[in-house]
Amino acid sequence: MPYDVSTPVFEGPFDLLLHLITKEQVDLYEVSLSAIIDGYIEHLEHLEQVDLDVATEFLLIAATLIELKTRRLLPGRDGVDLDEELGLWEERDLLIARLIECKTFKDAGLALERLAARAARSLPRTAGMEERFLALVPDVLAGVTALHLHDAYVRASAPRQVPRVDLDHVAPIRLSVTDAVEALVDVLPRSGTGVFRELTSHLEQPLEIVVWFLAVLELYKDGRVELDQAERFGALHITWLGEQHEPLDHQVPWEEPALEDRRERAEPAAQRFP
Amino acid sequence: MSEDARAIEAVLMVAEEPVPPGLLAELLEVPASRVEQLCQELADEYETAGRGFILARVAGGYRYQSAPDLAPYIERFVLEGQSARLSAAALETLAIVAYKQPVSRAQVSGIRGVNVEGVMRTLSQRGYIEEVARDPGPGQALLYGTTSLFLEKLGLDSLDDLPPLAEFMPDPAVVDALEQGLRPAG
Amino acid sequence: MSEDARAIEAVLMVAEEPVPPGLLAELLEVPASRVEQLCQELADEYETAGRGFILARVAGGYRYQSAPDLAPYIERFVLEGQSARLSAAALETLAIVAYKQPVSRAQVSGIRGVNVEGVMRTLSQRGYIEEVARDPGPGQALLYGTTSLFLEKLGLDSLDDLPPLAEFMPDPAVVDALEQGLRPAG
Repeated sequence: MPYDVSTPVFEGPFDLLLHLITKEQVDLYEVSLSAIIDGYIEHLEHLEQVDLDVATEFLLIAATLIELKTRRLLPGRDGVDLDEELGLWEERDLLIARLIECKTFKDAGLALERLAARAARSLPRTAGMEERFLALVPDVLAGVTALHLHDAYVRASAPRQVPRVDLDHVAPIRLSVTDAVEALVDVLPRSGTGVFRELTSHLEQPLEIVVWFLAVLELYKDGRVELDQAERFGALHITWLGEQHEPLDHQVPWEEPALEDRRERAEPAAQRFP
Repeated sequence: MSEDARAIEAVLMVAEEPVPPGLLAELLEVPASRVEQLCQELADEYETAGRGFILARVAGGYRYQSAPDLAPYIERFVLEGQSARLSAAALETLAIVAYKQPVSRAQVSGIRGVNVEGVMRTLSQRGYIEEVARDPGPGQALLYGTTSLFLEKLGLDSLDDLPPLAEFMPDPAVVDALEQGLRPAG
Repeated sequence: MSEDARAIEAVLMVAEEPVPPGLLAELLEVPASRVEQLCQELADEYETAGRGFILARVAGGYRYQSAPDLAPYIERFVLEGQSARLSAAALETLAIVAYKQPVSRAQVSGIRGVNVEGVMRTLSQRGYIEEVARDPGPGQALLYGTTSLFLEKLGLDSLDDLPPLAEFMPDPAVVDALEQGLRPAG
């Protein structure tokens, strides 16, 4: 029987087993173990990264299940000695205990989420004191040394674990306003005029389009383009007011140096920060 | 209003964190029990009058909060919105730390059946859990517990206010299903 | 109490800055004149009841403040209070400004991974950081640096005396692998 992995992501083997046993309400002895494993492997193939711990744990559980099942299917049960039989039950009990524990904390986690959601409906006051009391605050830097500061910087700038689940839908900003200004300054002098929607038709993320829009405003502010929009939500026409350039030899005399360069220059001790 | 009650209102208004009743008692030079009583009276008064704010007891102290039913206005005002939601994996891990603390990473990992290093680091960076001790046994593993920010985020006064873990034990039908599913020979 | 008055109380309670009546009017979808009237009524109500807080009109907006006559309690709270040390968040922010100056708030925020507006304001109010320039690029963001008070407090002669940052920082994955490898079995 084909096993359909329809649930989004099984984070751990216990999750998977729990799901199989409780949600599907199946007797594992009625199910083809190979189908389960095929399903799991198929699921693994869809993952970008395989967590070896998860995979090996699944292997362990699958092996335990296979052993349990083969013992039941094989004839000659009379020969099984009592110790072995007891050991088997022990294994099973351990597995069940772990599954119960896993299920318990899964539900407890959901309860915490509900508590947090309820608490979030009521925000605390954090405004702090009025300015006139600030002078009274004891010296909060007392005891703080330059070394503390150094450690704090290292802590703060350490690369962070990228949250895997909750931020997936947030697109990273790949484009800066400076980049977009450059791109526009490259295109507009050649065409002389353009329509915003067409200029941004290659962009997919709304955020990128916003960045391009900011770039257009930036050019408008500098008097390099004229903007014209006949009606609300209508086409936004951009007219280049500067010189018309040939495609290949364009030069942007007013172009700002990249942020990095500027910072280097403004910073007398830049060599400290390789 | 009594001077004591007024002073409590004033201090809580400028505080940035929940103020423990003990500290209020010190400032006012009255017994802590008197502070508790006054705070209770103030909280009742605000509630009876239907004020837009409440006096809440959170993480071992008192603080002003907006009334929960006015959340829609607050959401419109606070554009940045709430902090990113925790993933199911993070919630489960947080629950284990909350109920089992102090607990080592290996123990949490054992319960969840997966490596929890990344999730634990995320929870720690967000200030929900922290290292609280070192296992005195061999290996001296770091032990983790929840922070007062955790209590604040959950609106709890203390860990005793967590719902009892027994509430989440799977019901007998689920346990039966597990046992049935894993029945060995025969 | 009217829903509008309650909403004003709630928003002002969570606001970090004085809230302009225009903004309140937008949130409540009522005319600004109505907001002014409600705020005046609330302020009068608090005063008549002799509350420990007042609703003040400051810097073009409304905000809650402690009642002026209770200042002695606030002073004691400030002196004996919990805010005697810089929070970890504030220290990290200060460190970033110190090492990366001149740096914009957005850049600091990017490094810390959280909104740093409140922390930067506190640091600035305490005189440890200040605006030193404006980013010449698009957006013209304000750039921050540390003050001479900062140097004084840390007992430094100049910024060159800050401990240099390590030239090579091992990749966290490498550190993790080392930790894993050295962790005692079991």
